[in-house]
Amino acid sequence: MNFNAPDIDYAALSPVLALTVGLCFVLLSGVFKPLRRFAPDLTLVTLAATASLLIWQWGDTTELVSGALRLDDLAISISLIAILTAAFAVLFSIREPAAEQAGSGEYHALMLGSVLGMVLLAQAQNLVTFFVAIETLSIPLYILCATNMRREKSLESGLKYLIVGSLGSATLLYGMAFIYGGSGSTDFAGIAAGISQQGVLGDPLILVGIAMTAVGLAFKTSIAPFHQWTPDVYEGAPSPITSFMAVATKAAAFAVFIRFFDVALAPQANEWQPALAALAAISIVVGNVGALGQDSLKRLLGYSGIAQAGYILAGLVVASEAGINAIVFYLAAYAFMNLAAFAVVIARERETPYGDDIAAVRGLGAQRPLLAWPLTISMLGLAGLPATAGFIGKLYLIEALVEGDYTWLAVFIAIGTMISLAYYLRVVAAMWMRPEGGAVPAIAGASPEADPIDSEAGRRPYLVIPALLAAAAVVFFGVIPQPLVEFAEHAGASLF
Amino acid sequence: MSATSWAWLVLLFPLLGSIAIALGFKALPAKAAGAIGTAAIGLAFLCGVAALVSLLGEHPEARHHASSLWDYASVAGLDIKLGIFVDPLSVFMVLIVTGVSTLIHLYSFGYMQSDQGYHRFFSYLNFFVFSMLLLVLAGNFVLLIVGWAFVGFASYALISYWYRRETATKAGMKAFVINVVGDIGLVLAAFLIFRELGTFEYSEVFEKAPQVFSVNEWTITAICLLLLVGAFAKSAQLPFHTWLPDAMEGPTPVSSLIHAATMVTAGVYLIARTHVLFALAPTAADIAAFVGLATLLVAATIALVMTDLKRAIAYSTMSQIGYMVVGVSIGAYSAGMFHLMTHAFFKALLFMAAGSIIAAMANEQNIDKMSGFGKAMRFTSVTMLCGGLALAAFPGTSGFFSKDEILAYATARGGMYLIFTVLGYFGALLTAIYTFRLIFRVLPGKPCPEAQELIDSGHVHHAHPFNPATGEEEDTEVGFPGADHHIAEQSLPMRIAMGVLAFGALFAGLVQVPGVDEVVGKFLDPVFEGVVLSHVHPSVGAEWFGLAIGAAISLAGIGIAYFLYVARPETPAALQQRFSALHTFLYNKWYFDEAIDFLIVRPALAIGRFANRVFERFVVDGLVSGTEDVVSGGGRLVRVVQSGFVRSYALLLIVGFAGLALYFLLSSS
Amino acid sequence: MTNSLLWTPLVFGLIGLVVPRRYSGWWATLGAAVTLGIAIAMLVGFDSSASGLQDTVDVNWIPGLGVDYSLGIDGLNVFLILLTTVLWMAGTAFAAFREQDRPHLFFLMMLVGETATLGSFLAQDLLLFVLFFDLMLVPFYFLFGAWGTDREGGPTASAATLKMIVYTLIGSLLMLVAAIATAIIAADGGKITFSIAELAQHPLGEGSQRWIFWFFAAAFLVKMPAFLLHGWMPDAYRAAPLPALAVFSGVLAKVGAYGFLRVVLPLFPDATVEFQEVILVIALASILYGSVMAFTQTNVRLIAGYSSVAQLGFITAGIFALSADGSDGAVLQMVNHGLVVAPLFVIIALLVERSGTEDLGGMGGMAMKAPVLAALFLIVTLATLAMPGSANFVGEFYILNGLFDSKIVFACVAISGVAMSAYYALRLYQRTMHNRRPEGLESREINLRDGIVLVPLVICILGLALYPQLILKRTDASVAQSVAATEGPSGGSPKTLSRERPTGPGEQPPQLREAAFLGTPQTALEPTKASQ
Amino acid sequence: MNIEWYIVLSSLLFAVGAMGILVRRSPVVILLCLEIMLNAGNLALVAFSRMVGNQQGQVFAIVVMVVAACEVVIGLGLIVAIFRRKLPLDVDELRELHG
Repeated sequence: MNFNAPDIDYAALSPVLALTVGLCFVLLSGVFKPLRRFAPDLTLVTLAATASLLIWQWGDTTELVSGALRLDDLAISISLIAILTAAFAVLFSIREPAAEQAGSGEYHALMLGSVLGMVLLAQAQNLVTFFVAIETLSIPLYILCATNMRREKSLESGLKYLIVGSLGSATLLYGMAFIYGGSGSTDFAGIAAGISQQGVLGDPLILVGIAMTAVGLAFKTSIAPFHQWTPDVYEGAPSPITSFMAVATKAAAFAVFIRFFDVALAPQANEWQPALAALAAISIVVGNVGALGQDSLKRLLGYSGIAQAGYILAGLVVASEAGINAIVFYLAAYAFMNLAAFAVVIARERETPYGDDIAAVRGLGAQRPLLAWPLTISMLGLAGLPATAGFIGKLYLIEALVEGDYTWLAVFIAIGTMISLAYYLRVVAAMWMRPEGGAVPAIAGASPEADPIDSEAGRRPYLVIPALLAAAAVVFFGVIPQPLVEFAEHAGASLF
Repeated sequence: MSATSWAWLVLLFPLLGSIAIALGFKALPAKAAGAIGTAAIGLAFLCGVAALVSLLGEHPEARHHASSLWDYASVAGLDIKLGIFVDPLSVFMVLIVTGVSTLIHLYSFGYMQSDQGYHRFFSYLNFFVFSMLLLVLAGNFVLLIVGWAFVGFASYALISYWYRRETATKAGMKAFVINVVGDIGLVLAAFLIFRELGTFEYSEVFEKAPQVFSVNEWTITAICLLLLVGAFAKSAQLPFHTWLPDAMEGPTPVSSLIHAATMVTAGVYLIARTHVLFALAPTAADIAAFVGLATLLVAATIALVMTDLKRAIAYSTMSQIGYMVVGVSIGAYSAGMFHLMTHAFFKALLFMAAGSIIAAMANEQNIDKMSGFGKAMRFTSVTMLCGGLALAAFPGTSGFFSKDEILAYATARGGMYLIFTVLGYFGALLTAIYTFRLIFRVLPGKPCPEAQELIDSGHVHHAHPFNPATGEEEDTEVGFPGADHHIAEQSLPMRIAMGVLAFGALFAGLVQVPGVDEVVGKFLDPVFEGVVLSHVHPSVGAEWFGLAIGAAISLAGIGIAYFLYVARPETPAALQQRFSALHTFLYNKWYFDEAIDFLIVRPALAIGRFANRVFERFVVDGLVSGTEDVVSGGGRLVRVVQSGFVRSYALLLIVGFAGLALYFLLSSS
Repeated sequence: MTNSLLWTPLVFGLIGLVVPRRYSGWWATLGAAVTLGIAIAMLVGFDSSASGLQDTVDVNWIPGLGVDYSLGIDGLNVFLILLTTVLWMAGTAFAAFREQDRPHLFFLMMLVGETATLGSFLAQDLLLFVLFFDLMLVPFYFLFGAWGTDREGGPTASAATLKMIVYTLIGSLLMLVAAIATAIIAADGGKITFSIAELAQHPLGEGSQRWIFWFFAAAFLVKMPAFLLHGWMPDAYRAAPLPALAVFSGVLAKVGAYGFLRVVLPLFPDATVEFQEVILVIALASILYGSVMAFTQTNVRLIAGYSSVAQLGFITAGIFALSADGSDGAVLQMVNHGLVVAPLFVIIALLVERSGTEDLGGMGGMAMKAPVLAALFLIVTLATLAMPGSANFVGEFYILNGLFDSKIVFACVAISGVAMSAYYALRLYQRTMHNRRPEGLESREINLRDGIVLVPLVICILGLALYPQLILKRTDASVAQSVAATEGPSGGSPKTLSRERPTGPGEQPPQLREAAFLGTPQTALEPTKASQ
Repeated sequence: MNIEWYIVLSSLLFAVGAMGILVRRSPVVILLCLEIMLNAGNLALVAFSRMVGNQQGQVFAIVVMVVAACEVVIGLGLIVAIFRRKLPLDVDELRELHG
């Protein structure tokens, strides 16, 4: 008998491997005291390595692990976004009390673990990998949310996230089971094949399955009405983690969302489109109106994240290549805009007694222009004003929508944007049109358990420079979007 | 040089004068400003004469020229050039305007001496003359409108010249707005003309109109009526006349120039200028005539009871313009223009005299307080008498010939038009009465304190400056006539001006003696050739008959006035008692102001208030705040649902899933 | 050339950030001056006979989305561009003469605003137009919000400004959707382009034109603002800092009207004709309502504000007369109104400085010590009320004449606005300059610096008054072209058509046109004959 | 005996788990309920894998068990942390984050 081992494409696996190895090193660095302070650096190195490996793989499409994973430009682009975010988050975590309590090694190791989940999820082609990846992504986050154990909110957010999250994954799993039952296969191609015989509507099993899968994904991407964990967790979690979650999780989840619906279920598009369109519309409305009265910036960003997710989902609804491009573009833009915002929020959180309350940015324009500008730009960008990547992103989405005969959804986006101005510009106004300070609010995490104030945080390069970089990127891609457009087009093209 | 180039110069000088004075208001000494102003107009007059000469040099038929400087605004088919039109009619007007203006500038030179706004005054005055000439010389309707509006503005500026007086500014505003209404009439007329004829140029319009329109067809009638709106607003004919009496707030020279001699006659000129159109719309012409007649009578009746010297004269102006309007509307074009000329002389003169007296009264204008100026101010009273005689159409004076010629023409047309003759003569009677009412009240009798002071010390009375309309104290900054006053007796320029006009008032009539010379008629008639009515001519005999009646009536009127105000001074009071209702009615000027206030002003303001207080607040803002409330309400709802109970989150998640699943299952079956 | 015109202000603004704050104002003024110079140079080089675009720039900007960076100048925008540069020059100088807090930011925003505005005038790519149209708001959000004045008993500056932004963006975001829809439907499956010229080649179907028309109309009408959509105006105007407000109401309002001529008429002719009367009604409402409000207001800013509502009503009416002369008048009137309203706000600033209040009640008798100021103000006032002899009159005359031909009733109603304008404009002048001086108001003569700002503007007004043909001649060809699109469907009576010259007359020599309309009287005969 | 019964059973389990999460307030019990739900999924997977006749389902089930284990561990860890901070072990008391 001759045994022929499966030939493994190490090149294509290399990013995942790199991440795993790096993860182990970081974890170990936590064990040996002298190495501990190098954990962040190690993490960054790992991320850099992974990123470069991914970029090395840019352009060619490979099926891995007998079709369980698929490394293509979509996966790569999404993974890059996730890694970028993670890198920023690492910088934000410097001097982060949460990181110090959790023990620097574990903290960063967990973050890398989550990144690993994302990278896998972006490549998932099979229900099993899909599920495993999504859990690998979530479980570290559950912990990370709770790492700032001195703050009650942190723990609460962790537990909430865990409970609701697990409920979500349970639903997801159950849905997967049904789909498997209905189609007789766990990998997307097989599912597509299985379904295409009787069509989605034919088999109630598959219907329920799809519904449940949609719920699970909608939950991860915080689409209303599965969004409720978002504001609470965003507010409770340590800010660097929030910034990481806000962008990376969405990106990864949308990747598999795309693979599952826009590729596997594309033939049945017009059967699930209306449902997702409705979800998109709902979360656009809920997110935008929810953010209106918020005083906590992180909460505000949380709700705005819900709305943004709605926009992105709209791009997914049309199930066209243009739509996918738009999504990737928008995710990238969204990453930059959010990171810029969070950098500033974190800086102010550490240097003022107001925590993440909007009062923390009052009079920022006069006092700390280097922080005020990034936040301003990111707000304008999120609001979709011209000369920012946000505008181009919306433009891209709307174009895709109109092409896909979902003009009404485009109008929804327009209206949503209008509402959103009310709260984005409120932040801008606070920075430029208000005197500094104000009474220290009770809610703004300024309870005795509050973290020590670092009055220099507003000048720390590891916060200011990322903020400036991200803001610069927002403007740059708003004025010269072509590179990012091509980046997105690659991602879309790699699927068909 | 051709007539047109002279005409351009006529326009140029006043404009330059105005600009020069305005820019040099700091540099120039007061006297210089006055001198420049007067000189500019004088030059304009000379150029006018030159134009006349060069025009007379041509064959009567060829005496009309158009000339244009540049395209003002001509695209998309509209052809608006900066062009003028010179023919006997316009030159005739030019001469009157510039001639009278020169004299009035001269008068103001003395009269306004102690006013601090001297430069402003002369700059405005020159600008007015420029605008008036522009109006007269305009070669197309658009430019006419421009001139029309400019004179309106100049009149506004000069009425509210003493702008610290609320009364003055109000009066100015009133005059301006009513004039704008007139402008709108003209503009609409222009649109209609353009719509039908595709041009604004006089020459083309008058040439095409007869081919395009048939007599009395609605469009041409509409055009003429719209033109009339403009004409009436400017010439203070019913019901647009209310601004004229208030315009007396302006300095007296202004009243005499703008609101007697020139601007207010623009309406007459307009009708004469567009006689071609009116000939095509007899109905409109008749309407015009009747309005003129009505104004004539109404104004005369009011003038009978006015106690304010200037206002009384103002009403007489209205009524005289009534005559002119009647004239040009029924076809007595040259007669109407002739009356325009003579009226310019004697009415300007009357105002000057009145001004001189008012000055002596230290701005008091109430005739009840005046008397005995005959002794105090010889020159003034003599000239005033000349003016009065002319106005009352005393045989041989200018007014005598001009007025009666109009009426004679009416008689000649006969039929319905006899009404004009009859009522016209009745008006003449009233005219004579009120004219001499003024004269007898002011000149003879025991001198009033002011007059006495003048006689004794030869020194003009100085009251503490106050506003004659309201009696409130002037704040003694600029914007009131100045601390000391100037009367003709003490100022040569004023005497010259008044003297010349007095001569004109008495003897200007002699150029148009029926059957003898008829200079004006001969000069103007070619313009009006070609329209039907210009061929109606009263026989010389008829004219003399008319003159005879006129003479009788005017003498009768003067007699009555003498009887009432000199022989039996108490009778007027008795009459007042008798017909107190009638008196109050007349004294309140037939309640025109009140009516307009009630019909237009109040409603407009009410609407404004409604818009402000109700509509803006509730509808417009409501629109905004309403949406705001909906949105923020949604926000509150979302935050309520975001209760913080993890189990409710779970519930919502499951509900959401149920909904989704339900959708799929339902859409499947 | 076009590029430098567009970007000069921005560049100056950015460099200005490093200029010492004492000089930042002057630096900004210099920038505005340079821009003005370029604009004048372009006008000189402008070929008035051509109806097509000149000095065009066309670069693929986002090929992925079919968006081009294409600019160009034609009769429609050349004078609006000049107006923009002139007013910005004045506004910046006026601000530079005064102490501003955070001057760097202030002038940066001013200049960014200029670039954005110029962009929206220059853009020949539908999407680029929308982009600049929205971008305009950002700098003014900062200017109004951060340098505005909070009103006790009223909203704060930032609140008022927020209202304005949200309000105006409602329109422009819908417009974004509409623009994209236009391109995609026009392309149907083919290569997507947003080039206005190309889109005009294949107009959309009736159905899609309808809703797209309204999305665009919404944007433009709010911007103007038109009646019922002006809710944002009062608060914003009361909050805004006057130099910024001068340019804002002088120029930005015109972008809306310009949009109709540039985009709506050529691209959606059928819908335009279909909804002509609806828009006309709105325009009339704006005229009447604006005037009525203007003569009952006592806040000087709002008098000016509502008067511009009325003025833009006229402009809209002129455009939607859908006749060449109407639109010619509209373009002329846009420039005129810009030229009067900006100095008006400058003067208001001066009045407020002198009287310390914005309420007419607290003003009066200022002419006394300030004859020069009074004279300038008087000229501006007369221009505002469209005194015959002013270019404004010519503008309104053309507008109303065009309207009179197509929709006589509307014209007659609209013209009543003229009378009202006379009243409110003169009222403003009298109540501030004339009558007695209230206690505590000390009247000063205008000083040299303000004179430097004000006098040139007044000279522009006078110059145009003498020779409006300057503008009309250059705009006519292009205007006619964009109106031409609607003439087909509108099918006006043979009379009006025979007078307005045949469509696409760019290449037609004037005498031909003359010939075209000299035939009018004959054609004019039939209907009139019929009428009796 | 055919597949329906398995599906019914598993869905019953799922429902029970869900209900448990909704009605119980102790975090520990809620974790248990989550386990039940996951196992409902497992049951379904195994059943289906038998139905469709390939092993993928069973592999999946095994993986899920691992994942489930992780989740419980985390959960318990968190509960301990909360307990250490003397916070009430009642999910309804944990609502500082809301609105």
